[in-house]
Amino acid sequence: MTDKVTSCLLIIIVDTNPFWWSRKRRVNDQLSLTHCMDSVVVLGNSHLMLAHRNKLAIVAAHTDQSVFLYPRPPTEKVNMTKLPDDGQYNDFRQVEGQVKFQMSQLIAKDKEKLEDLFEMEEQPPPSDSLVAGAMCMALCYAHRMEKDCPIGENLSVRILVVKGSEDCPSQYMNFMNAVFTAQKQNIVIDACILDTESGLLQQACDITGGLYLKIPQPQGLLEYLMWVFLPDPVARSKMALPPRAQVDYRAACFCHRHLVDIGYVCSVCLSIYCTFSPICSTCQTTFKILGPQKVSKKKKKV
Amino acid sequence: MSKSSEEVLLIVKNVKNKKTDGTLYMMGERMAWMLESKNVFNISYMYADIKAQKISPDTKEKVQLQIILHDGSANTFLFNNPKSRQLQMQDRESVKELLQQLLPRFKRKISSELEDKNRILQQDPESFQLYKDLVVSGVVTPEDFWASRSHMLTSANNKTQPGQNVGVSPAFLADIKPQQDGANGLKYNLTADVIQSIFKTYPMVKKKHAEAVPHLVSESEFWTRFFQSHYFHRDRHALASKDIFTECAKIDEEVMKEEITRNANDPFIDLTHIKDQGIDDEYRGIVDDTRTSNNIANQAMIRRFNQHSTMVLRACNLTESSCVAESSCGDSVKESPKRCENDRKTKSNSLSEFNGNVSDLHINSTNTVYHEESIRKKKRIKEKLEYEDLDNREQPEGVILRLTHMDRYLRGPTPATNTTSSISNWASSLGDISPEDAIQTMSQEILTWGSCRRKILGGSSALAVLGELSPGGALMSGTSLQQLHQQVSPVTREEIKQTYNAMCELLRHFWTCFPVSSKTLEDKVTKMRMTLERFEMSKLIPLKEKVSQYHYAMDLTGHLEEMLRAAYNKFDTWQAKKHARKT
Amino acid sequence: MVNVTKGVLVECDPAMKQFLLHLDERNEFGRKFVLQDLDDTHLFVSSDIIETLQEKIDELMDQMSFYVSEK
Amino acid sequence: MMASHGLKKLTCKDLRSYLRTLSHSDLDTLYCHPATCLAVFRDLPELSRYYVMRILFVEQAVAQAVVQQWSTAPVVEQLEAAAALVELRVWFEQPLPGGMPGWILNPVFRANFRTALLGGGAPWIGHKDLTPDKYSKDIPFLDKYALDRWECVLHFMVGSTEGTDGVNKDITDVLLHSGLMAIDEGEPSITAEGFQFLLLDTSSQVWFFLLQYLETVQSRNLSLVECLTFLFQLNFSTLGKDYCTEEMSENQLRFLQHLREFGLVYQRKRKSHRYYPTRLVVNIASGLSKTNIDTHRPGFIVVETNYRIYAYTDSPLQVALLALFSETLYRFPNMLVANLTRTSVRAALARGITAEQILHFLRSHAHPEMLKNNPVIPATISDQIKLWELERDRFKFSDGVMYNQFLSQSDFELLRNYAKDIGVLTWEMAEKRVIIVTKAGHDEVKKFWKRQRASSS
Repeated sequence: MTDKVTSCLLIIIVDTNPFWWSRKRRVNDQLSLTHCMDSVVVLGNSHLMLAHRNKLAIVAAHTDQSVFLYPRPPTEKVNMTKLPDDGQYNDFRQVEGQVKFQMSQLIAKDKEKLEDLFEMEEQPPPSDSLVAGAMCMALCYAHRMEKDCPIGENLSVRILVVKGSEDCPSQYMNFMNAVFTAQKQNIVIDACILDTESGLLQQACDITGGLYLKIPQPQGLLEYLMWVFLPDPVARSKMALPPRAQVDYRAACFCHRHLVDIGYVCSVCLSIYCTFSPICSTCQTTFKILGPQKVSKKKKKV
Repeated sequence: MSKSSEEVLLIVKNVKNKKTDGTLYMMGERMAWMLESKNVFNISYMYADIKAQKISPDTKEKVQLQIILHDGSANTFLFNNPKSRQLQMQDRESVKELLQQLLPRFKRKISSELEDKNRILQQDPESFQLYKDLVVSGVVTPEDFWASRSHMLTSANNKTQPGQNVGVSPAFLADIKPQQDGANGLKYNLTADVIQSIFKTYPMVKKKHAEAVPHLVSESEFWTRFFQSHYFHRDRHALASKDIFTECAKIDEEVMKEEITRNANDPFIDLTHIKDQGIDDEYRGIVDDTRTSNNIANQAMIRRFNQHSTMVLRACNLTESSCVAESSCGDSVKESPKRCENDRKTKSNSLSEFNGNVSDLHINSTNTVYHEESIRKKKRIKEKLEYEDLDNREQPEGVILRLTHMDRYLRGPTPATNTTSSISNWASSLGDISPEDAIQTMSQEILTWGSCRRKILGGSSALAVLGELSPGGALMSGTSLQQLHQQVSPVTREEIKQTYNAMCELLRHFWTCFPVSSKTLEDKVTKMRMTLERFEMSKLIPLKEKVSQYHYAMDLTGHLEEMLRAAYNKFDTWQAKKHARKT
Repeated sequence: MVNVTKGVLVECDPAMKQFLLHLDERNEFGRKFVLQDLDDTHLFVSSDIIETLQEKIDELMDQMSFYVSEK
Repeated sequence: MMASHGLKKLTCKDLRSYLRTLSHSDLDTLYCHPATCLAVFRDLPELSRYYVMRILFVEQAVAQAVVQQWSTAPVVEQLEAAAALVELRVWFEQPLPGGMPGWILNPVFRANFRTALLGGGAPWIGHKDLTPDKYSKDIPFLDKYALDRWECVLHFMVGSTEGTDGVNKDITDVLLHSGLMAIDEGEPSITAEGFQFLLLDTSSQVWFFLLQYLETVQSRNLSLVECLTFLFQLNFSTLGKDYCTEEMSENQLRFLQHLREFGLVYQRKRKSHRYYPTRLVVNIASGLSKTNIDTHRPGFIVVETNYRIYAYTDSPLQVALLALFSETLYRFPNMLVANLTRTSVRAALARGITAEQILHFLRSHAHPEMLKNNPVIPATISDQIKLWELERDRFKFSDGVMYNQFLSQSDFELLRNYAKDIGVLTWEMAEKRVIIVTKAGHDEVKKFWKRQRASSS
């Protein structure tokens, strides 16, 4: 008999990139940010509903920052959008209220920043979502919660990334570091993809043993979430769930960004090249070994 | 008698086999045994079939001879001459000697290679299946088949040799029990085992044996001398110089000294101060052992025992190669006195008789020897005193990686996406919306938020998703409640496995031809291509048709076909290139 | 003909059964109480002895046990 | 029912087995409130919960065959999950248009469950915004209040005079009804079950007590459904928050007063319009899990492998509880040292307390330092206590009548088969031709035998 009780922490990372969402709205997609947020909150509440020990955190991956939508730091005064008491369980209403308040704050801040920028006539901020940053924040939060866990209790953590915008290659290093950290901490990363397939998240899910799902019908988002991502990893063994996708682990060369099966790797900085070059263009290392001789020989023949 | 024409070399009566009396016949090509009352051979062995013979030891009451055949079976004959034991022994001796002469003549030179191949096929059902599939059906020539399995042959050979050296019994010399030969002499019985042991333990004897036998002395003369030598007599050191073992004795002495230097150089042990007494002796008041042994004979004997033990121990550590090195140590012995010198400083007493011919030359070298020793000593002390893991070693600072293309590096091996070729391309990610428009839309949306909470998920779309995610739905393709191995019958599975095996083997032959650097390879690759096509026709396509009858969810032969396609493509491109070069 | 006897069926481990037989043999309770030895783990005994039997067994267990804790 | 069952093991139902005893109409009425739906949902087996979540938004029946394919768990588990949902009327069978059997979620349950999750219904009773309380109470105060009240009940049970002032007839009634206490010489005194009850952890005690109380509500002219609804709502209330008594029915107000007695809610005055739920009632419905640790009160017991118990407590109640199964060695003002001995544990076992209950008590009150160990209680101790329990039942006695010395095998088989058929056979041995039948069955068998004799001769 084990004397330990297990509680489950679910951290949901939502891509709140306003540019991506507004473009979605422009093309009159059925999916809107508010609908997505609602679905995510309902999933979070469902997770809380499964057992009273379960815990929840929601992180927004924005363009220039990542923010905890719920819970807020205990030192902060609880700010929340007042919602009418309509029979919803009080705890759930609190989650929803806080998330809504923080979201409106986030967008309002964006608006201010944009105005400032125009006054100063500067470059606009980058338009990609900081998913890697949000993942790092989630990992830190998970670590703290694990430390705070009372004696005799176990905490199992998983992260769900709900993402719409495209992968941002510049976050590659941070992203992969976060993924391997998660793998080491036994944290499962799941991904729910709204639009374009994400190679990075595919790898992340594969490495940590999570589920990767690109949803075909955005308006049914909540049902997908409930169906696939509500069961925790232990319960998943009992459920029939979509199969693991085959992940393409092939690397792209640094020079042309083409996927290669076999390439040349710099022994100093591990950059990948599709053709041999005597000097690594990333770290300027020169290689004394000459490349394949055949080319020159052929030329002589010709 | 069917084979009465055969020449009967020897007939021994009163030979029991399986508790019945009979007569043993030794003939030109075989030995046979006939039951007492009958006139047909009950047992008949061709000499060629006999692997070895064994005789029971003399100490045993029954006088027996065992015949071991090549197939591993054996039969035992009991010599049962009723008159006397002496006669039984004689009977046995005669049969034994005759067999000894005959057997080598008939020793069939069985091709060991063929035997090995046979064994591999028997032991490895997979290979056997391949062999049946490929070689017997003529797809691959046996040579090709075995060529790719050469590693198996060699490893199989290695396997047959015992992995462990069998050691030598320390009492092997004492176990050679001499017998009175009636006259004024002793008779020693030397078996092949004992000789082997002697050679193993005393490589010098082996060397001498190789040198002297048979052109200088006969085999028996050699061993007679051996038993007269110091090896067998405690106080016989260096008899006459003419004896072949005199030199051995000298060399042995040197080896012994070398051994001492090698082993007794631990600076933490002072052998000179170690006394031959138990700990509790001191309590009984005996503090000093005043018994000094003056008997040189005793000392010599102890030394001989020690040396014998050393040699025995060393014999079991020796591998084949070091055995060779050991036997040639006679050459290296010349320099060994130098090292002995060093030893002499600490415990020269027992070796004092040795320094007669040590020249003063070596005194010069003692300094360096001392130096060496002190270094060794220091090292040893350091080893004892210092613990590596307690060392406070500073990590050397790593080399800083200097990057010129930082962004490229941080981006990692991610492929280029269609829309954003460079990082955070503002315009492309945004489409046709200006930033202020975008923010405006969003804040508008946030403002009107919260009104439609109950309509978050319609029943119809929920149902549609349910359809997609239930087994059989669009998103669940490839999963089924049953695992594949549960669906496919074992027979089919086995068949697919065999086809895979055979095909991989063929493909391996095909791919080993590349790069095609010679004419033979060129021929082979063309041949292999044809073989592959033949295989596809004769095996793969029938299998595919068969599997398709079961309607499995997965294409079980798809991968096989893919592999074939890849090989064909390679061949085609190679051929195209070849043609291009010619023209 | 059939013989009918009233009593109590005792089920226990073989060691305890042997102990009961021993008690019976030694006339510890002043009389025989085992009516029938059934098999390795079953006995049929007279019903009025049960109380005394239980006491006896408790006594035995007390004798067999030792203090596990120190005072 | 009470004193006569001296060795009965105290059985405590969990929420599901309790709800199972209710009628369908009661259940449907209960599901009218979101809080009940939540409580019921949390108590469902894991698989059932996922089933419910999957079809929550699907308005029509789903084929049973499809549902069966959702899970890869063993079939037994799937059947259990489906059965649990049927028992509690969360879903029921409805044929699909094609005639295939299907499951459909109970519409009442679906509507109110969705309300709990998403809102969009009527507000919960008493969840009205209140003006700030002048006498606002913080959580530590509420905890202390609740524990004091509850310990009063426990003290009353063990008959200690300490703080028994507030125990009124309602509580005595419940205790007597449940068999935890029995009238002895005109005064209620504790029974063996009572001792077992005392060894439970607090939340299990409260849950057990409430179940017993609910059995008596109808006799108090209260509506069971109303009380349960209110109880479940309390279950999901927030600790430290005040709630309003307006909108509550007469019955519920009376129920509230009872809860106040037990310390489950705090109400400053009887007529006060606000009440605070205490930790005893918050989350009570999930209070019966096996691995519960009293979270609001740190454990105080250290058990060492040398059978010694160190208890850092000054509560006479806890001391009395420990004394149930251990021998006290020393008493200090804030601490007690005791020994677990064979005699002391056997004494407890003789009272009907099981080894598991003793271990549960030690485990649930273990000192935080102890909790770091795995297992919490040293294996030697837990094993020994279990061995002491086992040693008590080395015998199994069963009254019976032995038939032996059958003349023929057929006679033996005839009688044996008859005894077996009427279910009175306790033991048989074909080789020796012996059968033993129960005392009750003896007459039947004898009659049968006589008939047989008569007919055959």
